[in-house]
Amino acid sequence: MRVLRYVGKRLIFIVPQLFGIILVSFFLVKLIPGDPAVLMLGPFATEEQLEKLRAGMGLQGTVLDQFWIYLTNLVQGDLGTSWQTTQPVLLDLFQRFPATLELITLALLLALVIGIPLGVAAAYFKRSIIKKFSDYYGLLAGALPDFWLGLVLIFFFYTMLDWVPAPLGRLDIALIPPPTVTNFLLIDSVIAGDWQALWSALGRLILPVVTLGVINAGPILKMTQSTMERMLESDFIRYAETCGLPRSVVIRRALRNSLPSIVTIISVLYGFLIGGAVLVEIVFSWGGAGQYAVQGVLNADINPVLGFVLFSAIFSLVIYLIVDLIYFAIDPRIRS
Amino acid sequence: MQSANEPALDPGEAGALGASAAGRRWTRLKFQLRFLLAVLRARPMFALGYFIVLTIIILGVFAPLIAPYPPETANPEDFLQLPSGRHLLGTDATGMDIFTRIIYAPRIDLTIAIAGTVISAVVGSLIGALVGYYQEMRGIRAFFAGFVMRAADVLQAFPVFVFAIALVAIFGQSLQSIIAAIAFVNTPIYLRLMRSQVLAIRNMRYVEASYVSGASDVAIMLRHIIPNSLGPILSQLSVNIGWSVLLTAALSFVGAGVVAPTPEWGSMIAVGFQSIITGQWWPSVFPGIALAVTVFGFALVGASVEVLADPSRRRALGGTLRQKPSGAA
Amino acid sequence: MTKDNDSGWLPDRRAVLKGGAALAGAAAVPGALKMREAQAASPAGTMVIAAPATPQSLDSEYDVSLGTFETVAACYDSIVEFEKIPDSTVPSAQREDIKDYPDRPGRVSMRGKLAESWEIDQGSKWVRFKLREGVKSHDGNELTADDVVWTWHRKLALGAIGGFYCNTIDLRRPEQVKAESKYVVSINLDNPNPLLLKLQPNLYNPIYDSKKCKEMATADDPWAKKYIENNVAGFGPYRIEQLVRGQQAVFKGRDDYYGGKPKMHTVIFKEVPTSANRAQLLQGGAVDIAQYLQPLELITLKKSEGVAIDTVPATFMLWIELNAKIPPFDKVDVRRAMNFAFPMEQVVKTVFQNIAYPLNGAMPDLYPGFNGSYFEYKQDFAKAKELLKAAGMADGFETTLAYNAGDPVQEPTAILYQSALKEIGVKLVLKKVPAATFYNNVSERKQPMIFYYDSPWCPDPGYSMNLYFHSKSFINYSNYANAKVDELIDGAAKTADMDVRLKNMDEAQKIIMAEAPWTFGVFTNYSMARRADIKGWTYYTSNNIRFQDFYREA
Amino acid sequence: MNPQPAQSEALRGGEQPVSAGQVLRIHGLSVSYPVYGQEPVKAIRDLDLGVRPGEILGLVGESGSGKTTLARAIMGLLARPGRIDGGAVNFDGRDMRALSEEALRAIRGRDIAMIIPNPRGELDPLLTVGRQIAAVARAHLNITRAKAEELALEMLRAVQIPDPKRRFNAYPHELSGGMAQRVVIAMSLVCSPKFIISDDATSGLDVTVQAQVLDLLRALVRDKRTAMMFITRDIGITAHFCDRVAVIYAGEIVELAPTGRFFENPMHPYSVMLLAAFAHNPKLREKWHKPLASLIRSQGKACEYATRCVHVEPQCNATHPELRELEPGHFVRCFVPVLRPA
Repeated sequence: MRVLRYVGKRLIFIVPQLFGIILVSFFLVKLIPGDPAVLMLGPFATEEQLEKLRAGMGLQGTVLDQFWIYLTNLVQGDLGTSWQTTQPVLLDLFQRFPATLELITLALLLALVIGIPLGVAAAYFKRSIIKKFSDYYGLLAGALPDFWLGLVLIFFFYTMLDWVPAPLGRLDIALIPPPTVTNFLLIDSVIAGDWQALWSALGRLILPVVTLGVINAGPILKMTQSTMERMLESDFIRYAETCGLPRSVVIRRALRNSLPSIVTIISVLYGFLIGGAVLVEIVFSWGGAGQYAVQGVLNADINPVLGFVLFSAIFSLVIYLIVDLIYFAIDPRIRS
Repeated sequence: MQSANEPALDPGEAGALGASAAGRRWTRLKFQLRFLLAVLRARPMFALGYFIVLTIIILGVFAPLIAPYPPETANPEDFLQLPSGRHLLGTDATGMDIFTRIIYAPRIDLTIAIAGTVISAVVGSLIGALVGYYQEMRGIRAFFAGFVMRAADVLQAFPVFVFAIALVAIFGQSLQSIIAAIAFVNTPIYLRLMRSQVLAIRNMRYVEASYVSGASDVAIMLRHIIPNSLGPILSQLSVNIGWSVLLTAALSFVGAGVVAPTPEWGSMIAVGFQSIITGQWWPSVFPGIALAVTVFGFALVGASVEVLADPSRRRALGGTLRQKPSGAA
Repeated sequence: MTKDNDSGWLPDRRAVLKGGAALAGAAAVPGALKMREAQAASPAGTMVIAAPATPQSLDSEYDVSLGTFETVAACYDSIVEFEKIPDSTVPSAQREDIKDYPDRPGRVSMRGKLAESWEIDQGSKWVRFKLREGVKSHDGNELTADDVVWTWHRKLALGAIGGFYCNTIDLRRPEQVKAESKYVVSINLDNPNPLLLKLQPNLYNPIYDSKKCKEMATADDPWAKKYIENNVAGFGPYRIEQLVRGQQAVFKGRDDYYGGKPKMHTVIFKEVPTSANRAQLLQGGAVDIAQYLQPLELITLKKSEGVAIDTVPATFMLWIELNAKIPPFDKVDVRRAMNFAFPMEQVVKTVFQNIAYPLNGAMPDLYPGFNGSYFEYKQDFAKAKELLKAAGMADGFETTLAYNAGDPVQEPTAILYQSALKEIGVKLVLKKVPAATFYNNVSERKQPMIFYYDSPWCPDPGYSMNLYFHSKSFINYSNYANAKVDELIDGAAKTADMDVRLKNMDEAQKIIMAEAPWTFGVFTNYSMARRADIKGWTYYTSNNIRFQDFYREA
Repeated sequence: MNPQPAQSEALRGGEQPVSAGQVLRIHGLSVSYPVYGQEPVKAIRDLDLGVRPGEILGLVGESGSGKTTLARAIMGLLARPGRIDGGAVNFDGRDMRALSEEALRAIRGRDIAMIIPNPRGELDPLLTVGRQIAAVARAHLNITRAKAEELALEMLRAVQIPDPKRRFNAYPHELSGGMAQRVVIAMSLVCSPKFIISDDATSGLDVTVQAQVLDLLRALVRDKRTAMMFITRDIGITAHFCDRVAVIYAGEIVELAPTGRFFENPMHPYSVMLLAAFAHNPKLREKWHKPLASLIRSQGKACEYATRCVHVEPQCNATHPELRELEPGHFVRCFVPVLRPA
């Protein structure tokens, strides 16, 4: 019950926030020069045809009218059509969002696997080589451009060593993708029992996941390290030490108390990466959501941009909600 | 904890050098220098950071004197040359010298990053200070402050990168619009930072005291609030400059940044990207290293500022430099 | 680096799976740890093509995007086609015989496709086609004269690209296209037109299955635009099995195609936007054909085993539009100066690796009537400066050159040009335009200078000159206007007398070359990059491939 | 002053700072904190102290006098960058300084327990108090989880927490300060340690609660004949609570005496000042208190207290005084002790 009230309180804020996001993004994207109608119909279109298309796309009247049209369509689940793919944006996003999510989820898992143990070790062994290493790692990971790291990895592991498949999207070109259920290739290929597709998808995930994982382990490492340091200095951990609790218990307690900060940084990274992974997506021809949005911006294709912003905002909000629930589960102080 | 560079805390030297103002200033300077050196010795990474940043800036400023070739002139005779004595880091597809272009690049990258970040810091801090100052009051100003915070929420909910590209697309592809885009996406960071600083400082007793004694809002802000919140802002600034360099490069990488053939690390990587698969790695690898080293340098400087601006951490670092051994008082 | 076909990769896979996910760092056994997928050769009847883009709209009335014409060529048939002859430079390749044959009807060497035979008026005022009987469309409808009539009526009604073609042959009224009987159709013009027959094989003139189209039409959309945009309704050898824009299109050969089922019964047309990636895929054997590769990649690939690269003379031309409506390009001297400053030799050598050669005329040099002797623009800065001075711009000026981000040769060419122009005091600002909106930028004609890469698809001098230089042409993107040139082109369009036409066009070329509405770039040739076992390639004047030509050598 | 006589060996008089029967014996312990580019700060210097089983030793001193450093040094938990320069810490026959970290861990909480102030901050906010007590028991007593929890519940009863079953599942933030303090006491006593260090343990509590907690603590300690070092800034508490009182100043014991004697005749000027401050006697305070001039240490060449002392004599500034036994069991580090006949 408490959980429901807790979640409900947060949900109340989501609607106005989403509205604000749609409002701002709509007017922002409207400012991007370029007439989608002209782009869609090509240079041979007559003015009459253009007018008709604009009307069909809800591009008539004042910007406010257009916004109203967009909103009414949105409520009906219609995000418009992309002139580039000539498909409904909703359909496009349903294909592309999972591609990005699959990538960044695995990348963040890798980042966690690198960042948390390293951060804990660096915080606990303050004078060790691990601490030095983590200090450098944290700074360097923040300094490396992810798209460049991707290129270098491609150069080494594909061009030179030929260990990994070509950086060309999510699946071997010659393979027929497993039937679409979730659009998460890993899941779909498991559902279909298509091990060849699963294998191919995994192989193609390695480099981009490593690229993003290695870089995003930086902030997670830093946050883990600093929070753990603070926790290890805290009174209750010192007291646990004076009580002679085993090292593993002490570390576990400190880590448990550090979890809220770590979860927060992960959620921030998660939200950021939906759009932030776009460069890596480009490098690996991933066909993800960020790429879709960037192409939209560059080509005055408004609906994909709006759809993407909306999707990622909703996604971020869902993530934050989950984070709140995690806090709720971890911390008894919030529960009461 | 008193700040470490207060000369009064160094009675031995201050006394020895006499009371003249110049002497005191000299003492203070000497003390600060020595403190800096001590800090740098204790944390050599900081020294590395300052060294990197200074080197990059010097290279950029004196690029015309250092660079062996013109930065934007194609030399088709020498295209895609491997690194050699003649071309230190090789040449790109149009035969431009990569070393030359790398040392010219900070001119653009740092200009954009520093200008964008400083603008965002100034604007963000000002708004943040106002919001923080008025938020807990009543009336229209508090309402407005709340509104600004909600607006910042909405802006920050945007995917940063897409937002930046959209801004560049709107304003057109020019230096100014890239700076504007970077300033825009960074502003909420400073807004929040400053606001939380102000909220903390505002409730301190000495500020309340000024308030009660009838000092004007402006005076309180100028005298107490802004000076006291500079440390975190400065530290954030340096880290942020590095981050903005990355963002600039990223914008160029997708084609929404600087215009070719302007030497800029990101666009150099983007151009070189084409040839990395056919084995010509140098046009994109070297600019990437330059970029990473620069951001690394700024991150180190940011870390040092963070430590130096925080009295307790500064003390931990520099130790009790202030506690000079001296004879019985 | 071994590019073996990894047939024994299954045991490896198990080994890797056992080794767990941490294999990125496992440097110990590099050979065994290949995560690459099996790049086994495609099955004999399957062909995989790496293309820069999948088709956008499939309606050739509106769309000119990459991939659309591969689709149109595979799924639709035209009424007639040019005869094929072996290419003179690459004997294994075929090409269209586009020469002028004064003694043949319509002066062309053609054969029937959907038509069995045809009759043409001496003066090219009318043509009558006898259609093949029993030809079935994708939807099983039989080809009749009505399909041809509907096709042309659609062009007239929609008035976009098809409208242009109607104009070109001066077809004005629907009743000019007439079903004489179930299998006989005629086109009757008011005036003689030399292009009446020559235009029929053009890819823009596919014949639609009118029955299906009428079924799909609605009151709002009487010409089935919606349907044709996403589906095919014609009589060609392939149908579309799948189209995921931005990813891939899959084509299947038709069993009931009147010409027999194509040998490549499955064609996968895959979008791979980066040319370097396409090259890599071809080299590894993952694809059979890689389209639009960069010169440097072609050179690299030539050394690869199992890859065949052939380059044949083609109609492709790369030039820069000098917008005559935007100063200072309204001045002929300035335009000429721009040409004298162009670093032709360097562009050909470094950007094109000598795969291209100078564009020394105003139309493809393969076409009848081409005259390359009017080209005088060898790089000469002194001359260029002199011309600028004459134009009153001795101090130079600043202007913008827009180029296509999607075409990797344009940026380096632009940079070389920029460096060269500095020599004559002209400051060139480069503007990178995303591939998707590039064509829009070209057609808007608002850029002072913009690259354009094109070829006229009808092997006729009059057609070609009209396209780019007639002041009323819709693709005269340089805004060039010269009354005399217009008159010469109009004259050539209204007569079937080839001698008069050639004379007219020669004079027009002379004027145009002197007035330089473009910065003349290069003929890029056409390079076909494919696996060595892929045979049957035919070069078309339209510079695209037709899947039905190919087969895999056992 | 009306010190209650404590039933302890110390009362017999003549107890030396360090002697054989003591469970904890600290001998010549020196601790310093290195400072960059300077002489290290000596936090504890050449300190001798011992506690007998069943004895409560009060350790009184102002902030920064080295009380907590001493406590942590005993447990081998000195915070960086502090280091032990010399001396011995002998606990129950074991040389604490020679033990490995793991061996120390086994002793902490098991044989030596510590009670620290700010009890709510001492407890892990994310775990129920019952589990935290049980965790200590399980860490040292090799018992099952169920058994440990049973023991924990028993301890909660022993520290007289009302409704212990419910409190067992309470989180620290749900407890009042006094209750949290009881929990901490329960936690430190759960393994029946031989020695307890209480570091300012009751300072955060209000007076009535403080009294209750102290009574409880004393009862429990007496019951099990546990030795205890009771560190406090509040000299008043020691009068009722401790068997002996040691006053620490600048890392040195300046006075050590049985509680009764100490309150009857404090001999060190600093002790007198502390008592004056405690007694709220303005006259005394004026007489004995001199404002703090400087914290600069004498480096062993003078009396550390000389700069603050109201009756300094030349030798105070020239020689470092030794701890002298001026009456049986009453040790003072002063050249000019305040003597009052017994």
